[in-house]
Amino acid sequence: MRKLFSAFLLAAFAATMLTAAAGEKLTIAVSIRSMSSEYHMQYVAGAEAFLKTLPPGTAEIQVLPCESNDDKQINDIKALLASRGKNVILFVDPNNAPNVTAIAEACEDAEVYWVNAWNTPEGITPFLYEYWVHHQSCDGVRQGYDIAVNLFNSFKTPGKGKILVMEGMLANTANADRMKGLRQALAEYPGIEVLDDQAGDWDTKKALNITETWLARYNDIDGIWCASDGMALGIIQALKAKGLNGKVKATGVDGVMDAIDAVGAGDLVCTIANNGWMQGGYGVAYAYAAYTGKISTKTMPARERMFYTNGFLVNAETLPRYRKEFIENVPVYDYNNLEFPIARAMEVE
Amino acid sequence: MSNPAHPDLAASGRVYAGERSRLRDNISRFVSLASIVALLILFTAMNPNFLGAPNIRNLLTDISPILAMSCGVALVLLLGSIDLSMGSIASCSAVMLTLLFGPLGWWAFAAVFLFGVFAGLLNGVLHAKLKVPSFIATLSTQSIWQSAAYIISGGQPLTLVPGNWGYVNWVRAKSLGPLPLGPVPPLFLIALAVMIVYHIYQSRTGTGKTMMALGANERAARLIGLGIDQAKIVAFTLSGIGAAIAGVFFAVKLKSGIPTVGEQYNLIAIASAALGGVALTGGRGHILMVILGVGLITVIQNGMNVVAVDGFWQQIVFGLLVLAAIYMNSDRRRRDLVVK
Amino acid sequence: MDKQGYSSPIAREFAQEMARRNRIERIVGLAPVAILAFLVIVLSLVADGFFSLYNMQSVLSQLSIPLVMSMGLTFVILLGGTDLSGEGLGGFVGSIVVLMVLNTRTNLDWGLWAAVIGVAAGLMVGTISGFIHVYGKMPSFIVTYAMASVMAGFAVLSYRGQPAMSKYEFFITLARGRFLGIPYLTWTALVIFAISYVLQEHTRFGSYVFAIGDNERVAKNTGININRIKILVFAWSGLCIGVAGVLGAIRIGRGEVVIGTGTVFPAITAVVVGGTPLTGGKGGVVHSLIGALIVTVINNGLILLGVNTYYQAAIQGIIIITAVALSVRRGRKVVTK
Amino acid sequence: METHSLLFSASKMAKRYPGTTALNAVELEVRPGEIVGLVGENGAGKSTLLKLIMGIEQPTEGAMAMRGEAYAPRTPIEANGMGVGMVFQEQSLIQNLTVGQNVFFGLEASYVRCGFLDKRRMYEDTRKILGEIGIDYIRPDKKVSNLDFATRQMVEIAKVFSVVTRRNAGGNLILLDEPTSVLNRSEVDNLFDNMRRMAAGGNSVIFVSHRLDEVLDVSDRIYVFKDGRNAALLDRKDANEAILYEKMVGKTVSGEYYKEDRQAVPGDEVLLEARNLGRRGFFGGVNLKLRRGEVVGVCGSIGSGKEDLCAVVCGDESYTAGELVVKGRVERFASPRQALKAGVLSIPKERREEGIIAEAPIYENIAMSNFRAFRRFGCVSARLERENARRRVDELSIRTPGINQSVGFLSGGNAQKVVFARILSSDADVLVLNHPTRGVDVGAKEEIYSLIRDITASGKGMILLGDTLDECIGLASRIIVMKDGLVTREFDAPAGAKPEQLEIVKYMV
Repeated sequence: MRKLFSAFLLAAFAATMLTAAAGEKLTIAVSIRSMSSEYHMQYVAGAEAFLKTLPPGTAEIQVLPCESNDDKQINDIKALLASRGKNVILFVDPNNAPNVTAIAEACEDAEVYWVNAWNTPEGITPFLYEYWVHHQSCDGVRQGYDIAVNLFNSFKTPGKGKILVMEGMLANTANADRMKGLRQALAEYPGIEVLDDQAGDWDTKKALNITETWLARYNDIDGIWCASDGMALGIIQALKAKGLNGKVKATGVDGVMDAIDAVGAGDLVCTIANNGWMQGGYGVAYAYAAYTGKISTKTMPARERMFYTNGFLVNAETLPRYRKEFIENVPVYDYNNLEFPIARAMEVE
Repeated sequence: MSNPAHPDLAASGRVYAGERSRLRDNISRFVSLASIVALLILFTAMNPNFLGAPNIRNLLTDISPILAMSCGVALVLLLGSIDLSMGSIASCSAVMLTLLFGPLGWWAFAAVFLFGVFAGLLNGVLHAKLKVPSFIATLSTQSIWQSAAYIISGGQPLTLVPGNWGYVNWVRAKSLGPLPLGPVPPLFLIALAVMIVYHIYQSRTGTGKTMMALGANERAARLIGLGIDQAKIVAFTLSGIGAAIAGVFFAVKLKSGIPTVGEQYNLIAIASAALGGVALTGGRGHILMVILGVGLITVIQNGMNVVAVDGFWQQIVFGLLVLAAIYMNSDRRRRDLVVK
Repeated sequence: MDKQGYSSPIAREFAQEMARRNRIERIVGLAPVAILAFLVIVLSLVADGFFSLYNMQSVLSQLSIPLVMSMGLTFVILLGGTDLSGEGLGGFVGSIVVLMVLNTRTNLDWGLWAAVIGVAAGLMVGTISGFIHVYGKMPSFIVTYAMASVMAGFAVLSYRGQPAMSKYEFFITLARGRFLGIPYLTWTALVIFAISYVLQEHTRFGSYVFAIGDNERVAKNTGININRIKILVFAWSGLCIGVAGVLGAIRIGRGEVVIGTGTVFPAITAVVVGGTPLTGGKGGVVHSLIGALIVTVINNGLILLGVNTYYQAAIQGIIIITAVALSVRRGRKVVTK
Repeated sequence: METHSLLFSASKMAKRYPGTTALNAVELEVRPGEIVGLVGENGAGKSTLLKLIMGIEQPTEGAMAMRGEAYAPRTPIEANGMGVGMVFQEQSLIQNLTVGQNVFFGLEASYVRCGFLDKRRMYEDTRKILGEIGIDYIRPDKKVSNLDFATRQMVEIAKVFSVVTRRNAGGNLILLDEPTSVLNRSEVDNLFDNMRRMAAGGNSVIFVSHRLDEVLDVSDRIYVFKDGRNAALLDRKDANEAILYEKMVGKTVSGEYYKEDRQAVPGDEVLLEARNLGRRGFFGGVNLKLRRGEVVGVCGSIGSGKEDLCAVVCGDESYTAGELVVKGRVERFASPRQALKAGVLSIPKERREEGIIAEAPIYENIAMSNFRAFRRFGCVSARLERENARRRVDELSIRTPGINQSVGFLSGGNAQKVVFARILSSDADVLVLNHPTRGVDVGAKEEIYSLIRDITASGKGMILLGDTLDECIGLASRIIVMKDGLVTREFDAPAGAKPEQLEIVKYMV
């Protein structure tokens, strides 16, 4: 009996860790890769900003970190849907594009409104599903292209030079899109020669190790194309160790605070602030609007169901404007104006 | 041990103190059952939907891939060895399945099964014949199959094109022909079948019994005339098959072939088998009990979402619950038991 | 009685047989050093820039974290156990250290005290793991696996999703500075190696660890307090993980949980490839130094050769399995688990 | 050297294990500065007595005294504290530590300054200790794993000597259990000089060896043990090998005990033949023929190679010379499994470590050597296993609460019967019995002997390593005597015309 008692005791201990108890209150769920990803936590901050605009007590936020485990993401979402009945809305940044189908089917069965950010496989669109409110994304391919072009033009002789390529996690959708953009840029700039291509797995210390080894092998590098801010910060550490920061140009994506400072310091040519706050805030706003019936997926215009949002390319020139608009005075979004985040419609090929 | 050092001392240490009937063995099994029941009661108290039909279906679906892997690794743990390559074998299988539906149709499942056999066989031969410690052998084959997954998929996460959905829609079937399944998903039935087949193989065939025997006392098993190398190779092969089946489950469930989908499941599968009463030092354990360990871990993971454990606290609560469950499961009665 | 005083030709053959087996044992013991030499020679011929001063220095600084982790792990593996807690504990220590020095998020500035507190935290968690493993009679594999998850959670909780950037001057110089051509980080790692060597060779603790690993019952019968030694071993492993976490934070200048991820299995591989078998009782910290060098050189070499990223993992796996297969005793009766 | 007070005395010492009596009312006295020899056949209780003196095991009855005070050690450390040290047959040195670390293992306190071990001073003291027994040519910083067997033995002796003389140089007791089995002549002489020097220093030595010539060479008085009892106490001057043999062997037990009348006449079909069989370093030049229904006894002392011969025949070891022919085919077994396929199966000596799977239930253990026989539709059917187990348990009268019981819980005798049941359930017809009645109670021994008769009657052949010489003679129809790896003599032992133990012992020792 002693064992059974201690089992129950232990379970009660687990209960103390819990916060919200279930109830009719609306749950705003945000399914992301991990709590330690600064960019993904911007979604959560955006959702909280939206929550403030609602009368207090109508909803609470629940974050579902999947620790880059695709199967866990779908399991967490299904567990949430099964336990909240109808009063839940969902913002998802899928760990990998192909999982969107399973998420869509789960939400369809549970009749729960949800929005998707960043990745979706070809042919899988909100138009196929009634409860999939919208798919928003920055244009990963164009971002890969933009940072590449920015990098090439920052060289002593713009458009000519030797670069190294630091990929993210192999076989990961975000990485695949940005690499596609880079390849487009390379096609347009024949003068650029790629010395080597390695994968840093979005991990700062791996990027640092790789860069250190690169610097031992190549000494006439003009720039390093890097697929994320996290890895870029590792690259900068390696460059600083050899006093090459600023001389060897580097790029990043995500607009993480430290990366913005690095652009200011001249160590980073450019990064793209994807403005997770706006993506998270408006994503949840759309889902909430559908949930309250303000909008209906049947009558929404196509451009509101699949659209690109603008990333803010932060480089030396645009930095002051970015600081003014986003850092000095944090933007206050009017979540009723659902048109605001739409940069341009996503053409469905 | 490397040196026998005066067996009299060693022998006196190994005297089995007092009467240890097999019932006492079973008590530890019921403990993991008790901890599951305790958690079920608690989570349902906090959110009644936890035991609702949809969430039962979720629980059973989530259990399936881990169960297939855990039954496989349980056989390897019975040997006293370990298998760290299951994650990559599963990822590789998921990628292969997604690609092979086009050319092979329903035969894609068979092809992936054969891949599982080959991958497991490779581990078994490396360990049994080359005498490489299983930790290193399977850690190395893990990176080999991880590379294979990248190469086959061309570095892209593969989507199961809608054209091939026909092969996977059975996953969402609510009934098996005339028989209504209710909350039991088809995946779970397959996983149960795998568990039962592995249990029967382990407990009722010569090679299976040899696995348990050599895990308890390899020297004696050898002298009794049991096929040591054969049992090891078969154990690793079955573990490879379990991993491949888990890979198929991932691909079919997520409708995708992601080359890193199985990465995190190595340690979860081993922890589940250990929670199911399988000793990591070999020779003790029961395949049918592995489902208790898997069930416990799945209930914890699923429950934390149902009762809305704060995102920051999920990993902490998971670790503490695993520690508590293992504590209740550990065999503290036998003073002479050396726990590494 | 023949000339050497053996009672029969058989006895003389037996002595020769034993001498032969000893020779083989010693040669097999040297396999890791040979493998390291082979790798260095091949790479210096094939990969240009391998032997350059800068690359040697970067190899040395990349060596620091796996070497420190493998020091703690060597003693754990000598006991026949495992310690996976580094995956979470390393990140935890790294995160809290950056939050305590001059950084972008908090207004604390405790300077070097932060590193001391971090390492002390590692030591404490290691002791707790040891305590649970010994008195809970629970396999060290599972205890440290669960502890890794708990500490990873606390790491992320410490900076609540906003990793801090360290602006502490001393850490920056530590990350880049060199003394006699060797990076400061590597000096720290070598200090930990030296301490471990002294612990292993020049203290009672060291010989007791070998004894317990070799045959736990013999050790128990000679009256040494086995539980205390085991807890000390896990405490030392926790301390080493703490130091690795601090070094990780210094190197990337940020405090986040990723400092610890993916550090444990390469460290275990280094220990085993170095020549300390997982069943314990043999090997030591010097072997692990060689093992850590092998693992670091392989990674460094693969990047220098510009090997396609998809193939790197496979090549690494094949090299490691060959290295271990070469240095394994085959014998009919040898039981390898 | 006659001094009235005794250094060590043990009276009415008894040690009973469940079912067997290893020692019964044993008396032993050792005067200071004396070397006492202890001889007796295998299983006569010599090692058990040493274990009681060393505190490894506690006596069932009896009392011991050391320097006049009561002495009842519970652990070897306590015994060391009281000045009693023992050199074990199997070495207890830690392979990976250096000689110095081993000699001072557990006793490093005096060399530790603020946590650090002063290795230099420790190694100097080690060199002195090694010097005391004349082996200071061994470097204290050398790893034990790099030393050869003989050197390790000498280091072990040096260690015990240093531990024992730690408190006071004289008045200690050192137990040596078969120390000379791996030493060559010069090393043995060196050992004897050290023993004499120890004795001269007021210490006493109990020297156990199966080599009677050595015991006679070094001992002042010699105790002879037989079946766990004092058989004789002889002064050195009135003892010689012949008397010792006679005392050791005592009256030959009546043939009826070994069921001699049921000794089968061997058939003419040769089941197994060894032609000049040998294994480098262990044994050589063995020729033997085993016919159906015949028991071939192999006698010899420890280290005579008889155990390695068994290991080769049953496939546990490979052979490097000669041929092993089983049922007419030359075989080279890679594993005991292949040997079993050819019909050869062994009963190992270490029952608990090598003969049974302790955690598995009885019915599984019995069926383990022949799963195929219990197969129904491809699976091993538990019902058939249990049926067979029930039959065997009754047949061999195994005392057990039930057939589901883990074998680990049975007494020595019953566990051995389970092993026999396993052998019978397999269809092997050449059985290699390695000390089948070792550590088994007298009642069970008799049952095993009649069991052996039944087995040979059913046409199976057996190679037997008798637990005692007497057993070998009683059961076997042919006897081969081995010494130091070579066959020294062969005897025919038909029922009724058994050779005398005396004749055989001459070739054994």
